[in-house]
Amino acid sequence: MPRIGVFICHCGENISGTVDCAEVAKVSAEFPGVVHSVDYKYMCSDPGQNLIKNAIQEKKLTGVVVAACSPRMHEPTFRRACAEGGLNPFLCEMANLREHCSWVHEKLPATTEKAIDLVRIMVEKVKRNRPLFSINVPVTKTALVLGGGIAGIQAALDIANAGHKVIMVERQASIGGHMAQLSETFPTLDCSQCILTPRMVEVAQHPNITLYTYAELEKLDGFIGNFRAVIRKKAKSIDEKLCTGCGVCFQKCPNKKILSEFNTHLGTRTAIYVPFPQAVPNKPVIDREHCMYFQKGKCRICEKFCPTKAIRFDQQDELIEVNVGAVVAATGYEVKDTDFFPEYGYGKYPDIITGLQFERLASASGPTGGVIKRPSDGRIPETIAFIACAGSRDPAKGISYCSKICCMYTAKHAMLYKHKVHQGKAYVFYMDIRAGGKMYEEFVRRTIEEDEVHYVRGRVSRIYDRDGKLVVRGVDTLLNAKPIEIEADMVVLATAMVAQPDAEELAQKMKVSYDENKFLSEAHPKLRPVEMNTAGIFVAGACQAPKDIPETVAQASAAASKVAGLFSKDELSREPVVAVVSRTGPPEFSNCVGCFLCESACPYQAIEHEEIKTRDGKLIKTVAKINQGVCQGCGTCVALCRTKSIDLQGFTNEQIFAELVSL
Amino acid sequence: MNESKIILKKSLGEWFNMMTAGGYRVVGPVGQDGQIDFEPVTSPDAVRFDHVQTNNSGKWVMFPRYEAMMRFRLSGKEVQAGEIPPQAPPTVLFGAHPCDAASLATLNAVFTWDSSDAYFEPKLANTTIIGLSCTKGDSYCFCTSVGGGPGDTRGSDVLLTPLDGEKFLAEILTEKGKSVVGLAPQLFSAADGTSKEAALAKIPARFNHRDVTAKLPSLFPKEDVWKEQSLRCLGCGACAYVCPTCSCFDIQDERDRYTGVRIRCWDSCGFGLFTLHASNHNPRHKQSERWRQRVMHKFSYQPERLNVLGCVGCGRCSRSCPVDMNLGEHVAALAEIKV
Amino acid sequence: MNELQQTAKDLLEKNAVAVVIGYGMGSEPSLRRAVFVRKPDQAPQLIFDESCRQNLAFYVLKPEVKALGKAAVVARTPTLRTLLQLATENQITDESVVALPVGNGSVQPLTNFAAIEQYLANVPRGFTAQEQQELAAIKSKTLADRWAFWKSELSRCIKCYACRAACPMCYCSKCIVEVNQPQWVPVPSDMLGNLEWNVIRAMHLAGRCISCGSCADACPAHIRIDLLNQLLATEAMQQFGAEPGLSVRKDYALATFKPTDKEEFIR
Amino acid sequence: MTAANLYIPYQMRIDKVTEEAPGVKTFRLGFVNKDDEGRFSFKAGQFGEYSVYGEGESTFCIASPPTRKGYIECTFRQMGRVTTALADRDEGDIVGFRGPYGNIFPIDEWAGKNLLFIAGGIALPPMRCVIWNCLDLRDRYQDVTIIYGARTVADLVYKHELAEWENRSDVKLFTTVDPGGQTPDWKGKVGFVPTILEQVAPSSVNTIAIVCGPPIMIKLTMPVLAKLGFKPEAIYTTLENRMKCGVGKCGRCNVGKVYVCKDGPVFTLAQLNQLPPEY
Amino acid sequence: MAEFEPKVVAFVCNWCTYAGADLTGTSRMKYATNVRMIRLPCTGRIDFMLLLQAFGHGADGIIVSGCHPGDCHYSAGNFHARRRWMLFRELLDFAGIDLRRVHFSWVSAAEGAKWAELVNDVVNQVRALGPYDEFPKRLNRQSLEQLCSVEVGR
Repeated sequence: MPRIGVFICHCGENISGTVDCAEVAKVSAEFPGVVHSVDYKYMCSDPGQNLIKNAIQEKKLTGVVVAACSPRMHEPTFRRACAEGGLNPFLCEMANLREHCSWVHEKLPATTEKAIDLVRIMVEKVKRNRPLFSINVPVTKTALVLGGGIAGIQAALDIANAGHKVIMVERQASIGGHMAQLSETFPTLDCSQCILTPRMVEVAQHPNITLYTYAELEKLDGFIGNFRAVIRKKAKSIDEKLCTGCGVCFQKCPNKKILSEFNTHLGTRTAIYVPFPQAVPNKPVIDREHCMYFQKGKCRICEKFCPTKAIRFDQQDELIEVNVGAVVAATGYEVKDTDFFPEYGYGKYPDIITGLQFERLASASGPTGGVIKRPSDGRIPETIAFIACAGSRDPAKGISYCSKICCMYTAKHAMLYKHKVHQGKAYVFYMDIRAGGKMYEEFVRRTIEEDEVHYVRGRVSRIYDRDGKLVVRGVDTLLNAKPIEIEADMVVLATAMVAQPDAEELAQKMKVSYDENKFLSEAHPKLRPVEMNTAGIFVAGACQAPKDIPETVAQASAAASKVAGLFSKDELSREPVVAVVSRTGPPEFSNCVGCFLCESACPYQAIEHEEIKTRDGKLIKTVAKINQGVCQGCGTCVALCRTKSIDLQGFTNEQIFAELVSL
Repeated sequence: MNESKIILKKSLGEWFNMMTAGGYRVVGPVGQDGQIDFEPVTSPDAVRFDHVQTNNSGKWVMFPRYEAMMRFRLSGKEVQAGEIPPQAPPTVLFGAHPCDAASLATLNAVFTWDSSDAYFEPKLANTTIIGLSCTKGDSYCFCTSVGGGPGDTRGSDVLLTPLDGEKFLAEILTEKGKSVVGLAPQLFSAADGTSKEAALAKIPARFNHRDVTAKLPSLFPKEDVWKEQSLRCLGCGACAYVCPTCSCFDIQDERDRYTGVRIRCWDSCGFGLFTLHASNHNPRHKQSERWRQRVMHKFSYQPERLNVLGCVGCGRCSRSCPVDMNLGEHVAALAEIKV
Repeated sequence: MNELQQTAKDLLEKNAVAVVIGYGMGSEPSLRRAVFVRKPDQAPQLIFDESCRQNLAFYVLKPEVKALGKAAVVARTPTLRTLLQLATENQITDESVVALPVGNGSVQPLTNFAAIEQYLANVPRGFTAQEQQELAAIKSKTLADRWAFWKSELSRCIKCYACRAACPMCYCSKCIVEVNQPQWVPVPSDMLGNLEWNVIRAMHLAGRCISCGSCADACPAHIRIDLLNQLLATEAMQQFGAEPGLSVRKDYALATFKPTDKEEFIR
Repeated sequence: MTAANLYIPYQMRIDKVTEEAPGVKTFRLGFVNKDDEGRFSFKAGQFGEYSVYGEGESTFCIASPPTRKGYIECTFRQMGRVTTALADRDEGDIVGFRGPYGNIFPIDEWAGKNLLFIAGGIALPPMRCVIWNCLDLRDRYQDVTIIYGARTVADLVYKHELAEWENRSDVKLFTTVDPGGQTPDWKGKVGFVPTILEQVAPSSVNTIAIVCGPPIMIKLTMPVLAKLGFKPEAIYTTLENRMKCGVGKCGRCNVGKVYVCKDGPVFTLAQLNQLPPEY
Repeated sequence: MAEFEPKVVAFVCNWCTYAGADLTGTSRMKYATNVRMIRLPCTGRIDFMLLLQAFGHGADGIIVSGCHPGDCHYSAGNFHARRRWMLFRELLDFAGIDLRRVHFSWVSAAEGAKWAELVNDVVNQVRALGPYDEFPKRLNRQSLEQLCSVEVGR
């Protein structure tokens, strides 16, 4: 029989005021298995804890029940006391006589009876406790940062500056992301590239950062501290070591009419190209889909002119395997294109553009050198209508959320236009103006009041062409819902910010969850905003939800500090309240039948497949195995397991069952 | 003994009443078509005569599905424990067909082998069997192959044979039988000499059980035979649980907080875990081995060790089998194998 | 030879499979039993008609049958669905079994899961009007009558586990009733043991049961346990859109959720 | 236990608990009711049903010799529900015992012969009973040789008694552990039991061999014994089939027509050779 | 004769309802003494079999409570639990088990008052229903002597 000690705390008068503690101790002493039962004024005091420690040794206790306050209050205290007394701390349980009994009931016999029951329940539980030991997991102190936009750059630099290795993977030929495309940034109107490019260079030159551009995550396995990532380095068709970035190749490339992605299709590039002049790394790649040699088998002009003979037409994609301890997902966003809107002509009017395209038009390094020109005829528009909430906050379009940045950048666009085209007329159609943020509201007011941009509160129902003008029809809801019609030369849609088209695929690769809009889900919306539900994977920037640059940077730094925190120890120590799969001898080896229905129920993807093989390697069966580094101990799998092959340490079936039997 | 009398069908109700008044619990075949079972008879009218066979056998009267044998209470380090005395109310098992009556010999042989079973014996001693000869059978019946017959008297204390729709020939076979008849002697009249044979069902013999018993030891190693027969066997316990002679059991403790009982309940050799060792080794790992055990046990081991056949040919196992494992057919097939 | 027999014969002749699991004549004219045809000339043993009810997918997992080699299984719609559900539960691998679909026209061997999925897409499913009526009849009883009904039904349960044995989805090597640390389900076939066993079994099959009815067919006490499964299958379908066994996608209704799941019963 | 009801166990108090190896314990049990003790007797080789009230019964041999009166001992490994509950019992706790059941080692017939005991792992307990029985009647027998092996040093049970036998001049003890199972200070042999048996090569002349161990050990030991000249009639072993009743009724333990609980658990190899391979 | 006092078993998650009940205590709100809590990490851990066991071991009523949707400490345990309960309730109802004896609730760590109210409501409701004698029990724990009247199965 186990040897259980019961320690009843009076908590001053807090418990003993309504519960007859002496009686509880007396009755508890009679429970089978209880060899020691005392009550004391303050169990959490030093003398109280000494009572426990001494009894553990004198009575050779195999389990301790402290009947006192809530375990959420003092469980660590008493578990530590037990450990100091020489008992495994997980052989200590608490019965909550204060919050759940003495404080909520009157001084009645039934209250003492309940206290006795609570003690008995815990005595029966603790009889079935088994010693547990904290779980240690080694940590590989290298972080993988997915995405080289401002979020990834900030996170990478912070982690690298904290002294840890970083591997950054960027899908495009250059890092920089969307921020590199922006003209000026609100609310300060400082030049986006001016503040970004030094950071890009810092990334490239940082001794702790390994940069893979034109690369994507192929596969991610493992768990916190011990991920194994496979990175696909797409063939750039050049030898990066030899290439000096001189630029002769793209000057000579005959295919010059390819629409530039960086310039949002408003400008052109060559087949061998760098996305933009300040690209990092500033070395070209060959776009094989447009390269004449790859398409037609003839050309090789770049190869001929390359002074360092760096062109490699036969280059293959390369798979690189790396071990990392943490992952920061900073894969960014996309914006909806103009063809998403039937009421605005499904993108058939070239002068209806997106906000991002406007950024390129307004950018000094853009296709028009910063002059606002109509894409159709290059004329400077005299009237521009800006339409906020193009797609956002529109459940009918499947996007019910607010894209958050549009109010601000639309104000910025209108202001920039007015600064460049003083006599021009700017109209902004909006639903609400959301300008929460430092100096944001002031910025919008300046746009309206100083730059005389016309703000019209109402939806635009239709845009159509009338003699070369774009007729914008809507309703001004502030003027008694008066219909309004504007003839504009250009319309800028603040199209919704959406998840990357392959966000779902990426989330599945990383085994993290994502929401209905395909944005990655943080572990907790309030308290764990940069962690993901898979331990060791963090999130930064707009891949989690629409956000502006300051927020993105803040989140990136937060993620980086989480990573640095994780990397501050060589080993991760965890409470052993985790699930375990029971094993038996041959021929079954485990009662687990390998149905893996638990797999999809696990919120942490902690369930792995374990193959049981004969000595000569023949597969006998595949059973579930819990990755104890990942498991958080919720027990959802335990409830789901039909054969009860999975159990949760600390809350085992035997323990809970015993509690019920003792009711 | 062996005195024959006549009782009219319409008098049976009165007889039941006298038995109840005499302190007997009367158990007989009651229920709806397709669901006729031996249960305490609450009204004589409810008793069925027209069925071939009940779903379950009446063995529960002597060997219940579950039965508590010991009770105990834990307090501190002490255990208060005591026997739960066997409950053996005087019972009349009415309407048992000759196969069922014959099964008592098998059960008795198991439960009294060397040591006596405190729970079975008093129940058997306190049970009076009023058998009922079979006037019809079905293709599953094979009593005549295992030494029985539709009018076999073995095991019955009184055997009733319906002579026509109205009257029964009552063969009074034992002292116990005499006592229950003695409860209402006025209901019985002298036999008129009509033979019961004409009324009995014709059950063709399918095999000779002595030959089977003699042959089985040499069939044991023929794995293929057993494997082939049992390929479709699901490994459930239906056959064993409806069988009137199957007596394998399990002993288990059921407990509440500090009290508990030790229970004996039915078990079946068809279950995969029946013989599983704690070490996970299982002497009868395959279903074919368990099927062989079932057949060997009934037709070889019990005859050899206990001098009784473990099968009475009632056919219940085959009627209840979800996958049509037909014992009569398979044993007949075994009998055909040349060794 | 009919099409089924011919198909089976061809498969065996081509050594595409080692055994064809099908239905043959049983010991009574009205009875069918599983047969395991291993030689082409035995193919005429195979029959299929309305009396062939057993879900033969069970045998695909039975070790003794597995040992015979690759199997083709004569499959009614529920059997096909069972095969797919077994696939989602990692119990059988693709192309490890050939299904011979019967009851809906041509017997075209389905050699992989994709083919079964495709086949099932065009087969009517759902409960028959009669089945729905039976369920509704019990639902319309008062609470006390439902309790009385099940108490009477379950009192006949002798815990022979024929329901479990006949169910191809009950493939656990150690069933919950055999788990004894703790002893979840009381061993005796008393009221509590029977109630717990049947309720637990129904829950363990919820979202997985493909409603073949084999459990009720197998019950020697003729307990309508299939109604418990039918209820949960209907609910899982209505509440979660769960239709097990139509694809190999892992979409077990109780291992997933929607934030919008109904919860008016939760206070 | 009432004489009439064999299913009611004796109440036994745990007088002593010995940790033999990881998960293996020995209990010394004394009768709570002294009348029971007076009625009770057993012989080497017999077994019983040990129970924890509320958890059920489990079958083990009686591991102490009948020559030591006043108590019985059992040694068990914690495996399932009952043994786990047993392992949780402490000195002073009450458990149940019913028995003795089964046949016996015919030690009287062995008088004047050499005895060779061969055991592996947790199978020493059934043999310990007969070893002590014979040692307590030492002058009736000639040479006594014991070969005992376990997987690792930690897995050897009855370590203190092994030391005692080691020191006796009238017992030849060879302890061995599987390769890799030895500790740096291990002084015994290293190797599997059959190998050690071959090395020790005891004479089969006028010798009885008693073998207990896991199936694989038995399987490999028998040919060695045959090579050494042992006749099947001179080789004894015990079977440990699953049982519930212990008295030939519950239907589990039969090997063919032989019931281990009644006809066994002690068998000669000659007898085993007659049985189907269902154990 | 004293009024029947029901036994109500509450299965609660550690992070929300257990903490909420702690808050009830800290706020000194009173409620009925009839409830006994089983603390589990998450509602996802609450096996439906535990509910059956509670009835089998003498509970007259059951409360199951955890974090509100979206608040789960383990992000989704309560969502999984909700699905399970949804089906389990239907099954219980179908089997004739009175759902007024089984209550599901979300009680957050901030809802001390809700917890007190919930317990009182359930206790009153179950008290009105009376003891759940019709649910079969594991054993009759009243007295050792009564154990011998354990039913014998046919």
